[in-house]
Amino acid sequence: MTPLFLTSDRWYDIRDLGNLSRALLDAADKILPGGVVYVLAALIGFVASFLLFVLPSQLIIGVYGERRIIGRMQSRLGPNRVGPFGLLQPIADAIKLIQKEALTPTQADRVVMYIAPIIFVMPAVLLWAVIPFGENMVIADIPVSLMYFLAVSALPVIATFMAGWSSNNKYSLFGAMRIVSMAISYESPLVLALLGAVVMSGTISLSGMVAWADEYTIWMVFVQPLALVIYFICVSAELNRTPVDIAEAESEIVAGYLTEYSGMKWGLFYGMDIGYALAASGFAATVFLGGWTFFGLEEWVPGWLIFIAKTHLFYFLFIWTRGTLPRLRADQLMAFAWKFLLPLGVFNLLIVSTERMLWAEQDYAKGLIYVFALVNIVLSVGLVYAWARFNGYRPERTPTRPRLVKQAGGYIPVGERP
Amino acid sequence: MTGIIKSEPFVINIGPQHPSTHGVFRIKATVDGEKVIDAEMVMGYLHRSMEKLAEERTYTQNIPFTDRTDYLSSMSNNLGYCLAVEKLAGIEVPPRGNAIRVIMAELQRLASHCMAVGAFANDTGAWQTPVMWAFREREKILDIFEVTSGARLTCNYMRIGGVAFDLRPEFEPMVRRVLREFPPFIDEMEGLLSENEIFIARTKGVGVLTPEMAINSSLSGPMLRGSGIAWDIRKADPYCGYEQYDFDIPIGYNGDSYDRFIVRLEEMRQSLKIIQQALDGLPGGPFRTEVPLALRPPKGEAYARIESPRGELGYYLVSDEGPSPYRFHIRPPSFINLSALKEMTVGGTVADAIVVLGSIDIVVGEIDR
Amino acid sequence: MTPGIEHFLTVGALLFCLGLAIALSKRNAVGVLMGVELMLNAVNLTLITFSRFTVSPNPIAGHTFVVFVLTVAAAEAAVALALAVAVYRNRETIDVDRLNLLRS
Amino acid sequence: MDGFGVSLAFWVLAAITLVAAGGVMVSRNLLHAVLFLILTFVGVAGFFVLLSADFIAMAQVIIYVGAIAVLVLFAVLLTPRASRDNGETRWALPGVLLSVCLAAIFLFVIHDTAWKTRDGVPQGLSASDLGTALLTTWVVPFEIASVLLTAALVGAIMLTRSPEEEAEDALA
Repeated sequence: MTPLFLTSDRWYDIRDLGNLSRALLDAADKILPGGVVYVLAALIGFVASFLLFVLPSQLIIGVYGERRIIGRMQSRLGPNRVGPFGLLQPIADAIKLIQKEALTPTQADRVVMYIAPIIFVMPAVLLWAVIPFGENMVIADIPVSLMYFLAVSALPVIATFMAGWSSNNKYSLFGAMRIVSMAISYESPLVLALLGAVVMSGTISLSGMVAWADEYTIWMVFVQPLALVIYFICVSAELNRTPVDIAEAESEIVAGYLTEYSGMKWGLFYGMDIGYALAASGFAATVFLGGWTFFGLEEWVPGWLIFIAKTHLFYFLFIWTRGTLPRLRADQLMAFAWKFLLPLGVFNLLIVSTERMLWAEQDYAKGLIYVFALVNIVLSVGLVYAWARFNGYRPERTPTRPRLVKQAGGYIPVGERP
Repeated sequence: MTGIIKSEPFVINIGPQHPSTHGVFRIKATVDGEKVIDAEMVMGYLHRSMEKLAEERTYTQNIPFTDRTDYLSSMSNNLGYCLAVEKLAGIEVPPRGNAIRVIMAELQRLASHCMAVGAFANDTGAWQTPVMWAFREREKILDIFEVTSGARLTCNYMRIGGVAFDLRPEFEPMVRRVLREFPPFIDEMEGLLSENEIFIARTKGVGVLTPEMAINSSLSGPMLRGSGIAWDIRKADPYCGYEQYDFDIPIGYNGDSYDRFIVRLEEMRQSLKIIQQALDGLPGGPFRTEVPLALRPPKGEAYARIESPRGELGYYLVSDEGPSPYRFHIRPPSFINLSALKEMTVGGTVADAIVVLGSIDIVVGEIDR
Repeated sequence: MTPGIEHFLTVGALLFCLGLAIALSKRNAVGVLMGVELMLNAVNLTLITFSRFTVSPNPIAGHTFVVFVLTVAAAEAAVALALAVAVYRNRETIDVDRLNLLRS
Repeated sequence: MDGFGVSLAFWVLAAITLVAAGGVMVSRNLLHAVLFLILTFVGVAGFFVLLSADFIAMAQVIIYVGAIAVLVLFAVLLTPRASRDNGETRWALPGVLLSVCLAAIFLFVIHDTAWKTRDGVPQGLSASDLGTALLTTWVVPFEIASVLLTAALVGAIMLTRSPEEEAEDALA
């Protein structure tokens, strides 16, 4: 029975912690009957992935990093009280949230309200199973990992709906309705954008995409810039981060579906939000930024270090938009998804499939991909601008400065407008 | 065939405890889906019956009241009240007093507009960033107020006949610093928001106020100027020597929340021009004419109005030769500007109602008095 | 012992019959639709089981058929729910018992 | 695909799916029924993974859990005053009896016939094979399915348009 873990001889293969878990499992296998060691391996895998990916990712990077960077954007310091440079702030938050009482409103649907955070947390850990960190450091290298990502990212929508519906509060109902309708309308452009990347690289498995990026030494983002833009907008809609956070729009519906949540239940939602954002940026780094390869640099620098750097580069985009952009209205969002993103995705798919046909005739010459990259970048910019103009986007019509009476020659009577 | 039953509307309470109602103020909105069908405003949570209390106190003791009505622009309130008493008692204010009053009123307009612009961006969703920038600049002005009058928010600096204390030596460099650092801030705010597609999408065409509706509901201030009517009391009925200063009045194009936003930004630039001119030509001499503490103005009434950051702030005083006013009435601009809220919110969504409320820039202390 | 073809088929059959029971017995139109969805799922499961276990030149046929069942199920669900909403708007009820306009 | 793990997974998934399906039948609150339905869909997706049809499993989760379940949730929300107590019609008893008999027949047939099964996992069950099959041998039904989807899309929109929207379009 070959052990479950594929360990490479590279010194930095962190996944196996120096073959510790393998030795442990081999020993356990001799003692325990039958295949119980499978269960043990699964248990260790789950706990390891939770500790390795989810816990540090949103605690240290998410809660602390995000609040600090946004603080700096708003010309204030951000957390620096707890621990050295405020690094223990996430832990302080967690402890504060744990000892806070988790209320349940009287008329609320008690069971569903209790289950909702659990179902919200579970996919956050599952998402990390398919993302390749290094050479062969991927927990579950299934051939359909891209679709697996889409499938698992449909679960938190159900969880947020359950939270919103069960807390029996008008604002929560608003939040629940909004998130459900928005997630649906942003699912189709997301699939179209990823389809563009799949058609170009020919595989729907993430490690296949990384291999493609390594083989043709070009990142998918240069070949498919439009796909990345659409992906970013759709994912920030799925995770409802600003500028698309209408589900828990603080200024409009108090805290949306999270209004009635308090204590660690709210903490789970808040923490896992950041976990999803990291998982989504990890996914984007793998598909669009070439995963753990960096044009050959991965021989010296460990692969997973490159991957984590790219993930946080992409995650910074989420923080940046959260810090600066205002929020769109719900109906504007729907119109934007159906009338702007979807047709753009279809055009993009059209372009990519013709390119793939041409590329296939030249039996996948390496040089041709760079030509396609240039063509695509120019084409994408042109496509977006043309499509925006077609949809009536006239920026010069909205003057950003008011008229001044003296310059406009004295008193301007009522009703006379430019 | 029974009638088509739409999803039945339900009433949702925006306020009194809500993150974006700028104070204790409540809108009972009847909502069908996301659309607002009917909005009913409930006020009075902050009513302190100032007008009745003022009748028991002497004229000078009433000055701190005026700080607390519109707590975001206390200097303008003091100015309005002192002008009314001076008109009632026929007191002359020395030129230095007038110049200091103009500088203080314009500084207060800058600080109040910072708050208005930041809070409005906050309502559209730009979470905290514009507010924090605006507050960073507003701090510099509050420091100036603290140096001159001893308090940051409720300054109680103006007296009948002039101002309480003369300007301290540190005043000049601090105001120069504000004059130097505010224009880049306004340009930065304009860059972040005015040209931002999402901000324009959220505020353009939201809460449109036609000029006729603005005039009929007697609005004033940025609300009126946003709809394209050039009416500013500093130009129409100049007080404290405003006619000497060269400044301009910005007016909007089609009276929506976006226009009110850019009008406020432009007003901040004009205020800087006024402060610059007033500071350069600051006359010497006394800063206050001596007025007896128990002032007994002759029988009669007086109404004085000024251009406060929110609109036309008026004080109506009736005297029966007693030490305290027989009748003390404040014409609050926010209260009257709010009357247009219903027409502007009905028809839009809940999110629009919040944006419109932000664009009106109300202060609840002034509404409930 | 490893699950053979009978195990998967029994689960499929049980699921189908449960779906049928739900479809027949529920009063709310949405409940009936849920029953139908369950039956379609059971059919999918059985198709995949046959595609996996039986000896056939191209076993992928089972998968293609399941893809078509998925699309039909999605289309049918959309239309059925639109119907339910439209009926609700006219009758203010979607109780299957009380929708008896055609009765004499 | 043999060994202890697979049979353990099979029995766990069978339990989850059938209990959840029972939950749809039994639960009093309609929304709980919908949540049980979602659990059933996930259980069936788990079966597909067991039967090495991983593309179909992912498609099932995306389409059923991602779209159809949410569609059902919307339908429940858009009918506020309809009865949400997941009650039974008068025909409940005969319906259940009929399905029990049907189940008996199915089970008898399953366990009576000697199925001629292959031993190993068949090759050619990957997503790319499905893709090639769909676009070569099965291309006609594939196109018909897309036409059907568009028809359903238009039909659903037409059914739920409110009179005001129709009035607006009449003016436009």
